[in-house]
Amino acid sequence: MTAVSFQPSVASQQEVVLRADGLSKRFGGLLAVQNVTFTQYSGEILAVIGPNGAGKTTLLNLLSGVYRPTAGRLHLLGRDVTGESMEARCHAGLGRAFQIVRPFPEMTVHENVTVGALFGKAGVSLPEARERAYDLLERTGLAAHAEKAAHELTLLQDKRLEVARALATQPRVLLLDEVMAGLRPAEAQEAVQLVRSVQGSGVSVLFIEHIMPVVRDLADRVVVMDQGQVLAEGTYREVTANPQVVAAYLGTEEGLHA
Amino acid sequence: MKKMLLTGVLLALSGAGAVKVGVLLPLSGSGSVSGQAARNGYLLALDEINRAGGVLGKPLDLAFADDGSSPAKAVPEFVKLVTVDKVDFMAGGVSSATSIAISGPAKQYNTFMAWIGAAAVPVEDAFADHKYFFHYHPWSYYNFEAILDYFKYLKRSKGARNIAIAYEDGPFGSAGIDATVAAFKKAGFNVVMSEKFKTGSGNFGPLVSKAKAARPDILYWVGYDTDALPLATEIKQQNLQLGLIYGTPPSWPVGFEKNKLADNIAGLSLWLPSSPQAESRKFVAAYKQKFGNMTEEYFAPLAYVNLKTLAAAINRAGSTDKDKVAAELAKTNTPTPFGPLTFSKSLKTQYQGFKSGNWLHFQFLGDSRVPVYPVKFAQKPMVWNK
Amino acid sequence: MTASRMQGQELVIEHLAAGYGKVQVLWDVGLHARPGEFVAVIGANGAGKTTTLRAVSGVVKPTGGRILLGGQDITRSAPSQIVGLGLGHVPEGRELFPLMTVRENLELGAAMRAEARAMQAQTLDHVYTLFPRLQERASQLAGTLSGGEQQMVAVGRALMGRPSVLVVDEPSLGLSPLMTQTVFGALKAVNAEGVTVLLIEQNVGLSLRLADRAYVLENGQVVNEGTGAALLADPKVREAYLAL
Amino acid sequence: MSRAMETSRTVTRRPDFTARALVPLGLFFGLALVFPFLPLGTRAEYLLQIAFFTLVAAILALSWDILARSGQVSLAHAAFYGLGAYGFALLGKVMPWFAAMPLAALIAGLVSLILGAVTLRLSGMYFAIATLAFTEVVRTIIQNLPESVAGGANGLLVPALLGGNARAQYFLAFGVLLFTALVSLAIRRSRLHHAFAAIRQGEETARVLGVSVVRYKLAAFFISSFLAALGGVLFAGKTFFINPLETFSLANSIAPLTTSIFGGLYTTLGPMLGATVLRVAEELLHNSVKNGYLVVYGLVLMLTILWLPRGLMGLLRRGKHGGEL
Amino acid sequence: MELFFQTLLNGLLQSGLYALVASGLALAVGVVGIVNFAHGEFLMIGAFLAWGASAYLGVDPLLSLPLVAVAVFAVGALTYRVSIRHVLLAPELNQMLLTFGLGILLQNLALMLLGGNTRTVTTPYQGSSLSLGDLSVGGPKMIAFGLAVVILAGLYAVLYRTNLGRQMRAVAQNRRGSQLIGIDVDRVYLIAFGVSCGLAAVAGVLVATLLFASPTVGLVFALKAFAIIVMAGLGNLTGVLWASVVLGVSEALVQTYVPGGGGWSDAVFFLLIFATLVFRSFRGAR
Repeated sequence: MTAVSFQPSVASQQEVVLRADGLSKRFGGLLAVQNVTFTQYSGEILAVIGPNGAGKTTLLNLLSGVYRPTAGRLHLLGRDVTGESMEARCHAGLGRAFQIVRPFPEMTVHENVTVGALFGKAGVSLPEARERAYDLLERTGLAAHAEKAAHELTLLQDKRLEVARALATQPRVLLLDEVMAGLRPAEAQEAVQLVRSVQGSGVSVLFIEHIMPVVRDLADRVVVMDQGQVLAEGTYREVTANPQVVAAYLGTEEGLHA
Repeated sequence: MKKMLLTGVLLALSGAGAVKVGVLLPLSGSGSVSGQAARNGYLLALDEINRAGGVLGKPLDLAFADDGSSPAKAVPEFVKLVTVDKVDFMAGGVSSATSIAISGPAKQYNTFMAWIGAAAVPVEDAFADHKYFFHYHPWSYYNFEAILDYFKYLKRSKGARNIAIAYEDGPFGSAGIDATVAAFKKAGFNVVMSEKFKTGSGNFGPLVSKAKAARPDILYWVGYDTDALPLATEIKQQNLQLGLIYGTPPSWPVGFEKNKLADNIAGLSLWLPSSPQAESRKFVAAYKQKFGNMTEEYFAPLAYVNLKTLAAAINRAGSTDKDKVAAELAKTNTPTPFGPLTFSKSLKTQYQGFKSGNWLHFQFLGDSRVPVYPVKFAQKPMVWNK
Repeated sequence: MTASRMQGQELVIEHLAAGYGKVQVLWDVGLHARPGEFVAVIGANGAGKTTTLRAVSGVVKPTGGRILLGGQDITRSAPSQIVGLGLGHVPEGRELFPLMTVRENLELGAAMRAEARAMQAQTLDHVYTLFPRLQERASQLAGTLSGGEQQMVAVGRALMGRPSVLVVDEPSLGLSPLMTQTVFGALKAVNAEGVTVLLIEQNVGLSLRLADRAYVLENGQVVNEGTGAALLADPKVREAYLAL
Repeated sequence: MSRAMETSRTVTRRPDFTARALVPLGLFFGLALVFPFLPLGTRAEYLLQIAFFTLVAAILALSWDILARSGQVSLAHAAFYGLGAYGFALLGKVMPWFAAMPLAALIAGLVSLILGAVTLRLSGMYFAIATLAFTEVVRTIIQNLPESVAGGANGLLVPALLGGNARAQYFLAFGVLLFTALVSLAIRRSRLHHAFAAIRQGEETARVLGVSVVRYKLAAFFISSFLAALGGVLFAGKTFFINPLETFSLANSIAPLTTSIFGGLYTTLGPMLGATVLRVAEELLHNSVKNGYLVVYGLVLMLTILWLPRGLMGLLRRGKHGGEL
Repeated sequence: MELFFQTLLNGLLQSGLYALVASGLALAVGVVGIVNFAHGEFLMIGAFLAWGASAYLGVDPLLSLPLVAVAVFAVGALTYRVSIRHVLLAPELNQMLLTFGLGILLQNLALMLLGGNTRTVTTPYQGSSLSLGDLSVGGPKMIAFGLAVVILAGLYAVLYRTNLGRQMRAVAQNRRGSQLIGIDVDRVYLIAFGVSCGLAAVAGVLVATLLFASPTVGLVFALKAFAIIVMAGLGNLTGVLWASVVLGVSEALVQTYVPGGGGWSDAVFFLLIFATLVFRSFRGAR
């Protein structure tokens, strides 16, 4: 595994794959995401962290097109995709895996991945998609389970499937929503390897994660969110040294001087 | 020898040689009330025919089948009677839609049909070129002729001028409604209202309000049994002043005559149990004896007449040859509970039995239906409320 | 509580295993809270804190281990029975009845236990003393309240059942520091009256300072235990949170 | 990936489709094809009529199932069936049947696109009620058109299909069912199958994976209603007569739904088997029970939902997933 | 003008009955989360029971009403136990189809046992009417409307004033929250479903007095009730009241003022539903 760790100076010369410009999302009276701006470079693994309720999942939904932002723009590979549908973003090169795995339960594992391969990029024929799905199953360690019904998989296998299916759409950027959630430490390590290999194949990864060791091991850069806003940005060491971040996580002492 | 004996026994058991009549009726589904009544009429006739020696010297054989009031069921059942049961003649038929659906196979097998119901004009079209189609029930235009005749009488005797029409929006109520309105106008009536309603919805408030504004002498209502009480109730409640409420549902609600709201409502029937004719009284007595109760559905005596006349024609023809039987049936001239029956041409078919003159107009008076027109059959004077 | 002091009960959890479908969340959780004790459970997201509480209330059916409330085995009991035995739950996400008034929400908290119903008026007064804001908002719909006020309603609703054991799930979530202070103050007051409190909190500093004792949960297992002060000083706890 | 490594890294790449899976279907059609020639004695002609209506019921059920595969549980099947019947009744007077038949189906297909477009965002109960309401609206419009146009409430006489020759009609229905089944199989082997299944099992996930939901939902509507309308043509051409009340009745929407569920949803053979079994059962019952024999339909539906979630097909192929026909 | 007011009155009176049928349906949807396609059949059972009591025992439908309501409540509760309960967690499609099957079953059982005849009930007050100036109101309609209002008011009183009612609303608004404060959710479901069926039966009794009893009598009202709850928003009880009035009155207006209106009133009705649904689905787009 070549360590693909980018220094900011290096990164700036890289191609920008994803740029959020002042993204905001309001639900009724609640401003769930507030003026979020960040940039992701090609080949980079970017982590979004923050305490519960910080607005991370809403941000991911804005990126993948589940929600339209109340304000702000989103550029994917230089193209403004702010108003575009989920499927259009997929065709433009954005993949996503969900926190709560969502396999198509009545399909086999192989068929699940075939769907991604078939519709993710235009002009893929069904036989090609099936071949690509088999390739991906081998790459993600699911080869032995190809013909199982998706609901028969274990949780770790489900997560692999989720990633394999997203990869099948041939994304340039892959959004991962807490894929480690619910995994045991050993399993999480396997999942980390999987994400590394994804990066190795030239895909930029943006992920949300709660398990800090995973963030430390994977992320090239970290964006910390709190109360809907970006609190800090930088390498893992930089953000964890930030007193504001520590306060957001461990709690301040204000609450006690009662 | 043994073999011959066996064959003989089998022949006797299978009733070979006995004349077989197939009866297709709606014993279930929307037409089942009429269908069940007709079935009783057939059973009564069968008893009498066989007691009198059967047909061509053998007991007559009936094969019933249920058309479920649906064309998709009627077609196979018809074909089954003709090809499996190998009936010599077909009788029955109530609904127009099922009758049209079987017109195809009927022509294909060249089936002899002595048909009791199906009054809609498309049926006449469908069977116009069928050689062996005997239609007992008057076509719908005859029904209307009878109604018009009665209304003209009301115009002469009661000064009725304004008619309001309420008809259900299905095929039963809407059939030829434009022609109806035109005919009323031609006869010198004012059609002050002509309103559709949805049968079974029971929502007559707006319709009656509208009628009230139109001030009719007669409310002419074409709908189903489900609409009878809601309409009568609404008229009473909104205090709509009418000379007469006149309705023509295929059947009336069970026990409607006992409801005070039914009082004075008039209707049309080919027959009533209280009919004074000798044939009718005979029928009523026989029916009561066999079934222990009485029916007010005219399909019972109609079915009875249907089978009796068919059996008589076969006996006169001396064989089951269709042409001979048809010739004999066409010559029928016999008294029935509906009055004398003869066959003559209708607009499009050769053998039409009852026509406009056979209809009776009755009123609900004191717990029963009482004939009030034609005057010669009237048992009580009619009640006119204006 | 003021009217008649509540007798706190003991809560014991032994070798608890539980999960959702094919996701096993709890592998082996063992902890206890003595009558009247204030116990905190800390741990990263996904460690199994909320699931532990749900298993206690009977909403999640354990796959192994057992739970004792005041010595009685409630591992397989229905949620309504467990509430009847004296458990109060302030759930994650508050789970209020948004189209009912604050007062109705509170009263419903007392509705399911005869002894709580009998004392409804006094308890309500008490809750209003703890959270004067709720009295002001008594006839407002719960769904229209701010997050902090909703949290107060959730705590108040649980108290209305006059619980002997109160389990509280992340009460500071989404609250301003001032609100957090109010809510935690109320919890401390309730505990001071004798109610056993089991608190789950992401705000480690706050909860450890408040609690008599605390447990650290990691991947569905208890990995550490001690007094709040001891754990607060423990570098391992810091590590678990920020993986420094 | 140590644990994954333990399992084999390569996989036997199986074809999507094996000829073996076609055997039961082949049997069904083989039997249906020789049926009119079987020595059934005196009952032959009667059974042929039953068989005709069974084929029509199978066409309706299978076409309904094709729409259901995309997650759209419709109560508007009667509308498209009825539009086919009415289209044929009107067009059949001015052109030969083989032109009127596809044209009537095409009209129904186009109308379905309108319904499909406005109900795109509805699901479940809302979708069901909207499609039911649509059927009522279509019925009322046809009923209230001037009598000279569509016969009004009275209904219309329909030109006889193939001169009323029962055997010819049977083979026409056979042909249409075969066509419907081939369409269903073609869908199974195409990207449509994957799109439909993905939309049904998770619409949002499908979109994230790039499935153009709008396009495929509309495609399902068009194909389904086109085929349903062919069924309507067959029915009308057989019974010579249609009226709005019966043609657009709710029962005509519910029957294909019940049949498919009973036979086995999302399969080609299931709805056809369901139609055969139910139709035969109905025929046996309605001669003994008369009123209310449809009790069986209600019972079958309830028991299937509670005990037999995959219908008859579930009984035939226990424990097999995916790749079903 | 008189015609106009009479029309409004007609529509209003009709809407009382609609509201009664729809409230029961909304209760099942709101609390239990089940769309009961057999709702009309419970109405039919109520109508037949009232007819039976009247025809065989000579009991006035209004007197037998409480008993009928209780009986059908029991039938509903039993139905919940043996069938509905098992599909609570199943996909919505399965729930829909199960109740669909139940509806077909009940309707055809009635056909089998009682035949397709229309039965009518005779009461002394059937023809009575009340005059308000130029307007007139039918006695039974007035009674039915009054009863509908009383029963709906009673339903609201139960929901808002009693412990059980609060539990129902609580379950409707937040199932998990209800569990956590000790509400026995399964019991509340059973009662709510039973009450829903009981309300349908009460409407059925009134329908029997006003109109008739027949195996298919439920269909007309059930379809309208579906339309109403869909218009009101699933499970929204207050919305049911205004939706009933809007639909009842607009129906009456169409019937009175549109030429051939009786034929179009249903189309207008369903067009309204259709438009509401479609409009809402597009407005709800994120």
